[in-house]
Amino acid sequence: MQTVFSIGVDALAYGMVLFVISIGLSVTMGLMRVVNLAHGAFAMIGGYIASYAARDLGLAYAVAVMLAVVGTILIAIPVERLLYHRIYGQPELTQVLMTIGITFCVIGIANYVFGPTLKTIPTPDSLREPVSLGFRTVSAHRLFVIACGTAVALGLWYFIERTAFGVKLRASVDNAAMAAALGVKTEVVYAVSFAVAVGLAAFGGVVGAELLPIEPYYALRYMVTFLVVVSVGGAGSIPGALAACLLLGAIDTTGRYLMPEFGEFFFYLAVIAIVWIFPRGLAGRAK
Amino acid sequence: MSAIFDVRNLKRTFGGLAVTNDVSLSMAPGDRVALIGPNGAGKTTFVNLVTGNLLPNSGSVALGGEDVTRLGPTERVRRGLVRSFQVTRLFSEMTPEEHVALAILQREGRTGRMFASHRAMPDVMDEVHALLARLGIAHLARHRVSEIAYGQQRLLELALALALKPRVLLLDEPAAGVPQSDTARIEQAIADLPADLAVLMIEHDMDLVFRFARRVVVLAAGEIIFDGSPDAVTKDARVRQAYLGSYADARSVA
Amino acid sequence: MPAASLEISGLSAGYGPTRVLEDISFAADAGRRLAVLGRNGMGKSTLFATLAGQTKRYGGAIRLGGEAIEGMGSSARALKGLGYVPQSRDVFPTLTVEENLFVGLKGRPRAAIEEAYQMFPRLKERRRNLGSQLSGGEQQMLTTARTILGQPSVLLLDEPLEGLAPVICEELMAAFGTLAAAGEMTILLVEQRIQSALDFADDVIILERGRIAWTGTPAALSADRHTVETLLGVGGLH
Amino acid sequence: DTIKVGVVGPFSGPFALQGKNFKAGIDAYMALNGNTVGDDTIEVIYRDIPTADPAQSKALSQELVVKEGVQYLAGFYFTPDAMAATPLLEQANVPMVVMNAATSAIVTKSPYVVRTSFTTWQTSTPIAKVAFDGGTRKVISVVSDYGPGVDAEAAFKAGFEAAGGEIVEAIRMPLQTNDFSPIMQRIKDSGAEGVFAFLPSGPTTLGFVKAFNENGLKAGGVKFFAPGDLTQESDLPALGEAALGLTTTFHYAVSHDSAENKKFVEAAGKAIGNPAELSFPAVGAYDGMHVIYKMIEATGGAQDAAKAVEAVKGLSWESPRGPVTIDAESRHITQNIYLREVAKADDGTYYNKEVQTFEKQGDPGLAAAK
Amino acid sequence: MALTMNTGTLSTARDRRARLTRDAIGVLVILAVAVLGYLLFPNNLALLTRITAIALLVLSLDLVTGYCGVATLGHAALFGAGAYGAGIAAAHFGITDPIAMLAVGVVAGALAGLVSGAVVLRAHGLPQLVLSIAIIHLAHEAANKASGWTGGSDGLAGIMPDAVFGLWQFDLWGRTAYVFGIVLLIAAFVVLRQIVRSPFGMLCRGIKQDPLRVRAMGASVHGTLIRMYAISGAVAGAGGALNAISTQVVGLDSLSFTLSAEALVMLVLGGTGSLYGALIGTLSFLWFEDVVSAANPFHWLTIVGALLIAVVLFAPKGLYGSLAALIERRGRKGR
Ligand SMILES: Nc1ncnc2c1ncn2[C@@H]1O[C@H](COP(=O)(O)OP(=O)(O)OP(=O)(O)O)[C@@H](O)[C@H]1O
Ligand SMILES: Nc1ncnc2c1ncn2[C@@H]1O[C@H](COP(=O)(O)OP(=O)(O)OP(=O)(O)O)[C@@H](O)[C@H]1O
Ligand SMILES: [Mg+2]
Ligand SMILES: [Mg+2]
Repeated sequence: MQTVFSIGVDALAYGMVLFVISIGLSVTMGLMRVVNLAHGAFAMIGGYIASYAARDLGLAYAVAVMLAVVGTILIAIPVERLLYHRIYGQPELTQVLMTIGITFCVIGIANYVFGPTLKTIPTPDSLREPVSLGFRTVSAHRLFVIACGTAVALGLWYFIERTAFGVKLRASVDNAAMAAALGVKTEVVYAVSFAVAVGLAAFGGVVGAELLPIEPYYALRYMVTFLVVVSVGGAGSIPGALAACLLLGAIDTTGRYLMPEFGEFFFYLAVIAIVWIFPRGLAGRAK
Repeated sequence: MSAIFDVRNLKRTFGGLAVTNDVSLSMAPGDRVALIGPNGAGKTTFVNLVTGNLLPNSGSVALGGEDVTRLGPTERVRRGLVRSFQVTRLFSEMTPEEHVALAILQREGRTGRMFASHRAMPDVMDEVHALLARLGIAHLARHRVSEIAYGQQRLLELALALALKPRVLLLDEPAAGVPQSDTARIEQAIADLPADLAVLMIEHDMDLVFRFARRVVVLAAGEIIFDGSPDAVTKDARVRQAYLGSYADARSVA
Repeated sequence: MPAASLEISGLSAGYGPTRVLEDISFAADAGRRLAVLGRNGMGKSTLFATLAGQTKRYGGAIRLGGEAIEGMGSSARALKGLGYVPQSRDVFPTLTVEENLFVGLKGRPRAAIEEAYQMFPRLKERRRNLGSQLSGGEQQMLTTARTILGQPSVLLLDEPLEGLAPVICEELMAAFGTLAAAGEMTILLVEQRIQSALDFADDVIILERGRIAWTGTPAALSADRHTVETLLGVGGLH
Repeated sequence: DTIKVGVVGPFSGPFALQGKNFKAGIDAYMALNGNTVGDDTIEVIYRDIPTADPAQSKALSQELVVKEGVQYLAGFYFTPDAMAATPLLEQANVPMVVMNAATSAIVTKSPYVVRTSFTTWQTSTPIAKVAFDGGTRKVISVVSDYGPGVDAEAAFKAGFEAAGGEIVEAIRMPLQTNDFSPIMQRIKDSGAEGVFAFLPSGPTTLGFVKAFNENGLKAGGVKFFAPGDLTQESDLPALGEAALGLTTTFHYAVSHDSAENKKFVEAAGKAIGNPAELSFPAVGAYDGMHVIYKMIEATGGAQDAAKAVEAVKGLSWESPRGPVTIDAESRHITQNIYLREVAKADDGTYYNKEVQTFEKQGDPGLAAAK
Repeated sequence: MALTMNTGTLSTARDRRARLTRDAIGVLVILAVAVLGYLLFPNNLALLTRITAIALLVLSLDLVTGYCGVATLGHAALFGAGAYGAGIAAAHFGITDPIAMLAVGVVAGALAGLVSGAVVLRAHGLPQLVLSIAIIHLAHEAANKASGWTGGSDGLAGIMPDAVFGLWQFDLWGRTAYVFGIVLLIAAFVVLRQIVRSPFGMLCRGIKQDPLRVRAMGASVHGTLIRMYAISGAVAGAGGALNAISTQVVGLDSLSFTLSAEALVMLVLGGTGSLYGALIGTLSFLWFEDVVSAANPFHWLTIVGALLIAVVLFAPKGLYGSLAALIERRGRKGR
């Protein structure tokens, strides 16, 4: 029984890490309809900034996180203006080509500037202490991530479903020309949404760095993981993404506990089973 | 004559709302039926249920005496039940010629062929061009559909349905978006159809409806409220109030 | 916003390399009702799309209430008071009816959505449905209502009656008439049913292969059998 | 004349760090020993294979031989890449010097293969003895599920069971594992006193070691044994505190205390740019170059693979890692294996501190395969 | 009526001639490029053969993605099936005749195509992409586990193909392999040209654009796509077999996500929905990669990334697609 609880805690924590890192991709892919394979690249940029701020400059963790989010957005804005701007509404495969290209470039630059080694983001002592749950201990950092995930999920859901901006965003995505003809400044809407998505990516990259450490190849290494959880959830749906992350996190964790040698099989068979039952993803937005 | 098309007690709800509520309708070969009714009455839904694109909650559909309720849409098409779409659904990157050729080849079970080209099949090409000419779009045969005006796309939509040589033809607003000058072509094309074909047409253009129909069925809020002759329908108070408005007056006078 | 005038001079436009409109010039004074007629594929929709800023413009000027707008983007034109109801019924499929209408508000208070429901009670019944789930006619209602909510000073209607029940058509045309008569909007209308268009309009222009082939009043057009036959391909008007 | 050496390795992609070390080792050797042998100038040509890709390896090797006209093939970080190129050697009359790939069988694929790195068997066997001698009797083995992992598991098992210990469980986990908590739970539940681990160097190592600490295994007294890939120097800054006290066996530590090594570390550190990135593939490459220079000397620059290989059989020299010999029969390197412990230096950095030496270790893997 | 019939027959005859000429030109161009490659890079035939094998994979991907609109990042599963099929036949069953190995590869690829088609076609869009990713990972993992058959991560070695027709031995320079590959590629090209233009191919293009419409014409979407998937598998399998025969080793990379993704990148680079696009995409990507990675083995990835971005910016329909559009536009203006 204790083991079951223990696995449950691990599963929840892992699922939340996945959620925090990939939810930004759900925004770009589901709402802006851009297959943004460079999502991991932005998460990685965030990680590098945080690492530099906290480790090399010795700034506080919270400040480093802020800097990472803001810095990544600042880097992303010209990229959006120059490159992403051109692929909105283009066929998905064209977007794949462009965003893979961006990823390659970011990897190359990171490798050149920071070298190929792992970069850590020192966490404050308070997050490093183990916290006792009675039947076991977990690191405070895991609890912190769970809290972050919950906060992000709620905030983002409100932003998209309940605010005027959210409505305009979804309208622009459905039909940019028509939205513009109704007076929606689609360019601004897109730029802001992109900034939000990239900010989330950076935040996720920093917060999740304990499990997915920052190194140049990060941008590609976890691309598939992000793509899978977002799509299984149903791109663009916050509850869907949350459900997918928790479910896949749980399956992955249990699979690895029960039969580590078949861990991959477990995970991907589960993915096939889920998509088989929900061909549009757990909460696919109607097209 | 026995019914070639027989729908019984069809029912479908969307989240509690009964969009099609216990609708029964049958047609004999040669019937020309107009299905009219207010917007959102459930006409398109009815067509979707009949063709198998939507599943009914209950009720049955029979074609030429055979129960097809359990069959998928493609099976029904192969049995001669063909529809056109209210909003054109065409292959935007293909030409009208290819569209019609594909329909003809499909009708003849030749789409499985891998080592031939439809352009090398004179019989197919002749039929394609004859049909396009009949609808007045032969000059566009090799243009991409995305480049031709909406009204012409509507004509192609009709051509596709005709190319399948149906036994029962369901037309969902075939003239919507077609200019008055070209509605004549549509009317003519429908008039030229084989006499033993049963045609059901949904249309809001009453001039067209009354020139076409020998029987009018009125659907309102998911139920059939009238089924009878074109003359009788203009006199029906419910239909006038719910749907026809002053058109009924104009028509009665005329 | 009170009605504004619309002047167009020397406009030519098209899609990428394909030129569709050539040298179009006309004017609609504030509060006037103008019908744009023409056969299939003659460029009526392209004209409206060009006015709304959605095609490629090669030359010419567009003035809205005296102000040149041809250099502006689509949304800027809308905010200047240009309302556009396209032929293809571009509802936002993943938004609910109410959200669709919300987008059209252009910053007016949310409560104004009720105006749309008054115009089309049917929409109120379906307010929580997604745009993609509406029937054809309901989509048409939604597109029209959405644009009118923004209180445009010039309204472009591309076949607004398509797919609507006869009763609704009557009510709608009457409503447009009232709006124009009250000086609230200048209305440009494309309509396939020529008689309805003529009953409604103050002036008529006819397009032929992307050029203006005829201008005049409805009465003059009704009297001109030859023009009706050659340019509109219809045997006569009743 | 110019003699060309073609080096195949991962110079971009996820293993770029290891490729960088190849280059650093080669550059260091040429900086210290000049780029000429006799009248011949040595030119190194690099070809990139980011991840294991035997077909590409074969194509590139062929290109190097046929088009670039290289007289020596070298490098090879991954076993399949090395294996794929071996069929070329005889026909092309070219020796291959393997600078990393660590599966025992490679040297048997062609008589023209010489290896200057190590095998997983070679580095994993001594740790079994260390574990047993330290009083651990029950060990759980946890390895990544791919060739080297399986080798490591087999080597440890053979050594540990021969000594009289018991492997309570052997877990193979997917290469792509991000969260090791469930594995740690397994280790806990197995009741083992110690864990033997093998993972490819890089991000997973970090996750594994952190999970080991965070899940209370270290605090709970579970012993940790691994070959040195797990604590390679370039990962230590990231591992930091978490790695402190981990014991591993390996053929080379950057901290190795010898004049030869000081010289090497200085030169290689300069070549790589950031000395913290220096790690074991560099020494494999450095010694590989030594072997190639000797071969060129022996053949006088002529292309004669048989003679070249013959010349280095039994060759002994003082490597930065300590005394080494090319075994005449297997053509694999015989070397010292060191037991090391991760320690903190005075300047706050972490390093592998050598605490025990197992001298003149051959490759037990070849014997086991027979 | 009689008039239209006449013009119909006339135009079909003219069409046919035009088509045949165009196909002949296509084959000649491939042949010319192949000969040119042989003459210009006689020392680099291994690379050219590899390009040929990958070109078959990309062609096969084009069949499902470009012509049927099926999004997949798992197409290497079909390629790998062909490679392992041919490799295992040679290494474990002594089937070392290259033609027989090729046949085994084709069949294995077609079977793999059927299986992955059955799974992938369950969903659309992103979920479909995810299914394909799951397939390639499962296949990769299975091959890794079955190391007794596949050699696991060490790769499957010991493949020694006989001489082709007992006449041409596979040599160090890779001449035989190259010629073998080019002949295979041209054969595949000719067959595929027929298929994509046939009624069947037209149906597939229709499905890509609007499956609902196709159903309304009475055609079976699923059945058609499955068939195309099997054909695609056969072509990819041939590519895999060619790879196994020419390199005499099969690695797990031939069943990898990376290879699948690269194939997709090459296809989009060249332009989807056209066989020429697939060929041009493969050739230019691999050639460019080879040149830049030889010039700078350490930072070439950045340059490739920049190339991809540039293509999207300046040739959004892919290299061939954009070229074709340009020519069409020129032609129109001229008219
Ligand atoms: N998937 C759905 N979910 C919820 N409601 C739906 C759905 N599909 C259709 N409806 C509703 O069912 C009603 C009937 O729609 P239908 O399209 O059949 O009308 P119609 O009679 O064809 O109208 P029109 O003449 O305007 O085309 C509409 O009110 C529509 O909103
Ligand atoms: N997206 C497009 N790309 C290229 N050409 C187009 C495009 N849309 C329309 N056209 C062409 O522009 C011309 C005018 O089309 P338009 O839609 O403006 O006609 P219309 O007068 O509105 O016709 P309808 O009465 O059928 O709606 C047509 O010849 C059409 O082929
Ligand atoms: Mg309808
Ligand atoms: Mg129009």
